[in-house]
Amino acid sequence: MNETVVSYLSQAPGYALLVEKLSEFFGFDAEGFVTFLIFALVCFVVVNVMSAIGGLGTYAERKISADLQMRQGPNRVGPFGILQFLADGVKMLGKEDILPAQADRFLFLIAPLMCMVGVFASLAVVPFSSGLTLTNLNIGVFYLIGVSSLVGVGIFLGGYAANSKWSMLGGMRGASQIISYEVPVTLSILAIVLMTGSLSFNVITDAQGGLPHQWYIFHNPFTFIAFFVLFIGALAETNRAPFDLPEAESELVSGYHTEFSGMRFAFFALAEYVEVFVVCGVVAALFLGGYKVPFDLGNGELIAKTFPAIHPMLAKQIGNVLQLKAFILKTLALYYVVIWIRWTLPRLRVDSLMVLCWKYLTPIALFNLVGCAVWLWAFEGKSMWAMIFKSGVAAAGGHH
Amino acid sequence: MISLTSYLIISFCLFIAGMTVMIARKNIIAMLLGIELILNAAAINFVAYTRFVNQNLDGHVMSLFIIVIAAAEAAVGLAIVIRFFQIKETIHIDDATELQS
Amino acid sequence: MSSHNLDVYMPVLILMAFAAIMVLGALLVGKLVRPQNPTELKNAPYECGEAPIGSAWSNFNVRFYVVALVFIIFDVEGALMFPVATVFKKFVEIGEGGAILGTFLIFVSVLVLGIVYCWKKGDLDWVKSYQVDTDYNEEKDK
Amino acid sequence: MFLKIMFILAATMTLGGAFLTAYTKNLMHACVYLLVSLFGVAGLYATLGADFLAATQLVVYAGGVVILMLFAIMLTGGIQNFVNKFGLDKVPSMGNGKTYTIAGLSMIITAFIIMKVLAPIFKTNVQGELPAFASTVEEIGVLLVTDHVLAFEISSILLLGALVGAAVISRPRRGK
Repeated sequence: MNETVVSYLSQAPGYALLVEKLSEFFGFDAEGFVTFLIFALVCFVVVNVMSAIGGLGTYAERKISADLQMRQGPNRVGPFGILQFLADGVKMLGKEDILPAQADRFLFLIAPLMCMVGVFASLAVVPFSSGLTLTNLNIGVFYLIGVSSLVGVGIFLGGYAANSKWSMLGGMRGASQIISYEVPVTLSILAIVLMTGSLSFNVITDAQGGLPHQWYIFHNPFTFIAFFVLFIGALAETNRAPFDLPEAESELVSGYHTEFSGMRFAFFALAEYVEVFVVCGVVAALFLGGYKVPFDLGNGELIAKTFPAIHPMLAKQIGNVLQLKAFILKTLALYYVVIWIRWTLPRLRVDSLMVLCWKYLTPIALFNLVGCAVWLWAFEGKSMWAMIFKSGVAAAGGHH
Repeated sequence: MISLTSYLIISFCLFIAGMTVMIARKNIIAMLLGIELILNAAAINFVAYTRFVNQNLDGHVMSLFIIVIAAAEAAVGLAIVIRFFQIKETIHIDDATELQS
Repeated sequence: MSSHNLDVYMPVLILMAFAAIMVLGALLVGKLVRPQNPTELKNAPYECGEAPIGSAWSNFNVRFYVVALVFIIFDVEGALMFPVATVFKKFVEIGEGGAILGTFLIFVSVLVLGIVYCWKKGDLDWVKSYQVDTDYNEEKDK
Repeated sequence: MFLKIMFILAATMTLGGAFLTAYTKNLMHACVYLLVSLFGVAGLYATLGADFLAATQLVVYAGGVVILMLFAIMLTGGIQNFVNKFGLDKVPSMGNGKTYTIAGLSMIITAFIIMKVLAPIFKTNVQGELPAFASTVEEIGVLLVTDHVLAFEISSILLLGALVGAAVISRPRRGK
């Protein structure tokens, strides 16, 4: 059911001690306050790590694109140019914040705020590992779709507020692209929810095994296609790669954030890079077995059995760290593919972009959905590998 | 203490705000905003009664259908407004006088 | 009233508060650090260097609206299908899957009708193909 | 404890957004305040234990209806005031003093009537022990498929009708 980071960390011995001390200190029961404290701390860590990852995303993008084009990426600031994004941040902070004439001052502030709120709120459900998921909402997936649609509104308002034809057009196209690609994304996520029977990320990830043949991507041919539909839709939803027309430098002069300068522009860019990480995390969690570690090292039993000296609590921690490593590994692999696609594929025209969504991805996603339902009904949810092997539970730990 | 009355008061205030928008505005799209507020006010009551009176979830299903119908209504309403603008170059409510005798 | 299991939403609020603090904080810090001399020229919206003409708020082609329309219908369909999808597996396990599959397929096929209609009437293609020829014909007839 | 904080936050967001929608002069701001108000209503659903409805509210309203409204505002001449054929300024499209007084009076009357109706309910609601919050998605799914399966199918036909109708109306016709 709903466990959160706090319920995971509260198993630690120190937690009960802390609650008693604080209770005497404040007089009333400090249980709620301690939960709030731990949540605030973990959220602070996650927000900073995500902003660093967003910053490093820009650095990785420039380094990888340089690597693809046989040239040197940024290597001046810090060792190998790692601190480049900090330099960019400080520069952004120092830039003058220009408000165009007759622009809408109120919406000028609301647009980047809405993008940031939309992206950071979706961090709450990303399944980093079985214990460290900030909150394992049992409507996790649907909440994520809802919150990430706020970014589309933020982009439209950004385009509208700046009162310039370019950003207006960019805002309209950006918003219509994001909302039209949300349809194939919703339908392919629906196929996975159909297979699992639950909306919470942790349950979906636990339903997949550690080894590739137990992941949902290879579960049956329909989920295999649904993976690619979701990945393409996710690319388009974060205005990345071949779908970055709304901020296309050549035609729309960087589209909806033409008039945003300084820190406001930095927030749009940061929101975009963090959203790419979140979306890659979601795709990894839904299709590539998220934080599942092969041979069930993740839940610490194997470790506790092989090294009896370790305290079982510690074995669970090691398991969790392994799970976190597996999740980060899979997400960064997808992140690399996203950046790699950006520097290889040309940009799509608006009408081919819309035709791809409505005439190809949506019918395929609908077909996948029906296919998954029929497959689930016909084979009672067994994956094709299980049927091929017919040897019952595979050696690598239970699945299904 | 948070009880049924507090939720009823909130949906009452939402309903009053929606009605004020409907009456005070002359722009058709602004009136559609009012309709959305009123529909939400009704949906809150269903969920509040499910929570405080009897626990069967028909209230949730009902407000789910209210959300579905509100979305469909907004889609068709705005299509009519756009067609009205294309014909009459204005969406001021006082110009919608075709049906008058 | 055990408020305990409402704590699941606490991180959502805290993260939103962090996002707001970051945006407002950076803008406030920036206000101290940044140069601030708005000149008339600098404030003009970007128009590739020329003086901007006309307001940006002229209305646009209606195809943006048709896309949003088809999106919201499918969005609502998704919202209705999520609960049925979560329950489908349980019904299959107790052997009742066939009836639910039937309901599901009827629901999806009715909506596929919608998108097929929009497809055939040319609402989905971005550039209105038939409109171009008719304007040309009208010019010719005049 | 946190339930109270979340309830107060959601209630202020809802009512603040609603009243600002009623009293702002700029149509775009009215749309943004409506979004804030619907966000608050999603928070209210969360405090009432309706987690699936809170997510549906976010997806359908915050993602769909508000963007539809914004597009419609763009397609119907933005937020300038309309003048009639003779150039005289009509009643400003966002309402002026007169319209708001009329709205105020009618609101007082409706408030009086509704209060009469709600009075007995306010007096008699006794507060039993409330159940803990539980996951509602599976429960709604079962209800949708067993008790309300007819409504479920008819709503797909309703959506089809809405889609076809709105597409026909908003399709740019050649004839005037």
